[in-house]
Amino acid sequence: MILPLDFILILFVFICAVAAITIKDLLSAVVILGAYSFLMCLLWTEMAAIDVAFTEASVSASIGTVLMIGCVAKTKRRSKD
Amino acid sequence: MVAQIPILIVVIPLISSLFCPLIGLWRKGLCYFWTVFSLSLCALASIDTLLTVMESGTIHYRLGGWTPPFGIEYVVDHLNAMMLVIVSVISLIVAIYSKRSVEQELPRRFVYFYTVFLLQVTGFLGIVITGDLFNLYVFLEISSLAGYALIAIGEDGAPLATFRYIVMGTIGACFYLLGVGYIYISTGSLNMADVQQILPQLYHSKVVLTAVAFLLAGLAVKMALFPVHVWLPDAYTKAPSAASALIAPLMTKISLYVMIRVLFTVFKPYLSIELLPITDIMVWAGFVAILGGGIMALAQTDFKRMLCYVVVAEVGYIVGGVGLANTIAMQGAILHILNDAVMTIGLFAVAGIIVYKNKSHNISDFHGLFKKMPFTMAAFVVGALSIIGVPPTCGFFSKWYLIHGAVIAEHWAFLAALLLSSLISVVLFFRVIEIGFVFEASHGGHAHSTGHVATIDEAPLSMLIPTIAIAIGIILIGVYNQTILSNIIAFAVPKL
Amino acid sequence: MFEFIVGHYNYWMYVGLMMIGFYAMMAKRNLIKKIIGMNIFQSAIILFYISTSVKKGDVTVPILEHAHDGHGAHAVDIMHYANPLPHVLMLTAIVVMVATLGVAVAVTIMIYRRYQTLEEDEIIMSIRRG
Amino acid sequence: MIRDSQDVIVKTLSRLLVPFMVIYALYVIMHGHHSPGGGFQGGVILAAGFVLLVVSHGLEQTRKRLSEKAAGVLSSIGVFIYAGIGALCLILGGNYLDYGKLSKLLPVVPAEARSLGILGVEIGVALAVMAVMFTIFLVIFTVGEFPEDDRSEK
Amino acid sequence: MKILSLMTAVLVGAVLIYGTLDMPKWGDPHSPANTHVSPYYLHHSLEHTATPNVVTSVLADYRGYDTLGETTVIFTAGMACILLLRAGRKRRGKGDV
Repeated sequence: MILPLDFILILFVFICAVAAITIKDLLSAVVILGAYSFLMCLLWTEMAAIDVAFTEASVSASIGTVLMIGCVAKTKRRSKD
Repeated sequence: MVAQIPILIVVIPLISSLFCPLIGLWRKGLCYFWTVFSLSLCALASIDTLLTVMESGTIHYRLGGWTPPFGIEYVVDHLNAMMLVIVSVISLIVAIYSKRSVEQELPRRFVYFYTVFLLQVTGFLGIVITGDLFNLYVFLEISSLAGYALIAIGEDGAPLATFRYIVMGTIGACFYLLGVGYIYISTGSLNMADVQQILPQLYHSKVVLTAVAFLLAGLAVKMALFPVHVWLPDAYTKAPSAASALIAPLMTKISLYVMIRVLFTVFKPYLSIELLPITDIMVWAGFVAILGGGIMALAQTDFKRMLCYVVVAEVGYIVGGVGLANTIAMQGAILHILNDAVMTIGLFAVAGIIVYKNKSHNISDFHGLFKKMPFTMAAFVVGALSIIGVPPTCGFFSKWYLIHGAVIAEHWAFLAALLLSSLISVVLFFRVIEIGFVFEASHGGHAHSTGHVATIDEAPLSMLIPTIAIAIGIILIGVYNQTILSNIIAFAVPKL
Repeated sequence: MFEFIVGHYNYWMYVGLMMIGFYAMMAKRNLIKKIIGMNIFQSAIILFYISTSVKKGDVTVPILEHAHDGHGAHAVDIMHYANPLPHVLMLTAIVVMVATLGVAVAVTIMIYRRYQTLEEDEIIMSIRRG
Repeated sequence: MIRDSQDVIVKTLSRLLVPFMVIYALYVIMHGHHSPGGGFQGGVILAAGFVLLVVSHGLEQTRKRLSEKAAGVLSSIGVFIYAGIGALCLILGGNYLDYGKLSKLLPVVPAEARSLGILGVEIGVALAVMAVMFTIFLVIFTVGEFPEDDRSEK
Repeated sequence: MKILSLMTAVLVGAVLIYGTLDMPKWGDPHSPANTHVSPYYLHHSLEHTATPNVVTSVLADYRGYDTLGETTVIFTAGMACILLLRAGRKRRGKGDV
């Protein structure tokens, strides 16, 4: 656990989280959510939770993003808020 | 092998739900019989467990053979065992009842409906039987996911109601998870009995305070306590009748059970009664819920929606009864969990029959139903009398104990709410009975001029028999309430 | 005081992250935005749990070394390994998260096919109109 | 919705990649005892392999390898392997999920039997997760390919 | 509506932060979470299950029932998706399932 790295990762996670809920283009929001999951996974690797990080990388960042992209593709890309 | 029966209660519906889609590939109709068969085995196992508990006290079952704080443990005491019997028997009755209704409402989804139905029951039983905080969360999620699916396939507008339910339900489950996390960080354990041993030194810590708040807030969302009940009426109204007959009586009752478990097993009773004003808040929350639910129910013109608000009011009874925190009120509250489950399923079963025959659950379409389906409406009257609290039915007795408890606790506002709620129920149900019965009598001539009226007649036997059985059960529980009280509930009440 | 802040600042970060998700779940009208908020909320809770398993110092992943020779004859120095229990719990929670996501996405698609929109207020308008 | 890609590069590359993904997934499942990984991760990577196949070679090609019906059966079988191993322990006289009792069947000491039990469970989990993830993916990506469902008929 | 949601979120966050004030410091190896139950797993995993990866042994053995529940959650999600989007659909030509 390295403190500066932890700080930087959390900063990025925050930026991704805020961006994901404010961007009006849903496809971008979903992809940013994928980036958020991946940063989360880095954060966990750094906290020695290697199994959780692996699961997050494979489950949430890949399949989860694919499902969300499917949802956006089957519905609408623009959102009002 | 006898010692292994508690695990069978959960594993039988789980394994049979796995086989259900495979059987569906071969014969669609067999799924129904498979569901009924496995649920009756499950009901037998749970009744056997109840008898064992009554004979020899609390059962501990170690999964995987690991000693409790390290492995997961089942703890079955009187309260658990009673809830297990309620859940398994009611789901068996709903399974028997559901066949015609599912065939009519969801013809192509027959197989998967029963698969998810069994998974739902698995989730309910798993929540009730477990003695581990995190395991409870896992099974809570199983039952929630299955519930979302069962509700979303209902009539027009069901998906939106389900989406709101998903959002609220996830908030509730996440709050519960946060509460468990706060407990874990301050104790390092997840086993309920172990946590109870460790926690008393920490009762003044802010972590535990927050943990209590979040556990109760999460459960309040799940049990639809009045201000956060908004997801319930829409979801249960729009659900298919078989699904609402399963979920409406059980989901709220199970959350209430978990609340009792958290308040009096995970924490020691004196935390919520003496150290923190939790029970006082609960009585007032119950007060608000009873009045709020009752008044909202008066405003409805839709039968199922009205029943949903009745459910909200009944949640208030139990929360308030637990909050009064004396033995009599607690007995009343636990007896009311049983009674309310039976009454609600009876009324929702009647609503399902009416939807099956009448294609509508609007009260104004109920004209002359008493003449057309006398047995169904007789069951309805029994259920309604029980909700109102008329003596031979079971609803009277639990309300009696609650009132007695309120008098002992000298909580007059709650007492007034209980009495007022009976009055509101009288108005509610007599309005329905009037439309169904009196209206027809005054226009007697219409009964002879058969036309479209003839298409509505008594329900098919597979729906009617379970409904009548529930109505008889309501009266039997009322007559034998003393036996139930002294043999089961007297031991189930937490030592205050 | 400084010691206290260094020891606790990260909990506050997670709470902030949770609240971003929570706000999105309640305030956003768009259904997919709500799902995104749900995802952020749940993963922030997971982050909170994982942070309880951290041990400062010379700590490595909970995979025991010297496992090849004999049957656990080595005394394991527990200060050397991270706490495995929260990891296990959170594996479960991640899977629950993705399962909820799947069901929520399916329901969203059902809603879109019925009303041709994803904005909650527009859906309510079209329900009112019948 | 999903058409197969006409791009030669995509097709060739994915044809090369998919076997490696499957091998890696099997490694993750089997080697979960000694390195990070296990049933969930491996199952999801397997599902990702099928997703790549769908994206590059189209739905029909993938259906020949794993149809929806087969995926449904596999998901049942996967969970059943898990619950069944538990029930087997029950039959052998232990508590539910007490893998140590498997040593009565297998010629090993109880600790090794537990290790093997974990392996069996992981395989079940991997099958279930793979099948279910693939099913959810297909269900979401093929909405609207068939005639309307019964909801919109009303 | 937005103001109300923001206020709720801030309130919930404030309660959560209030709870963290009494928590053990981040990364404290002597916190209850790190000393009560989990050392048992680290000490005995090899001896009981012959599995060096403690996470795997806890996941599939000590708390295996949780994992069974988790697999069931996944199965439920799959069946739910089929029930919602697939089962109600007419197949071309063939009979329905």
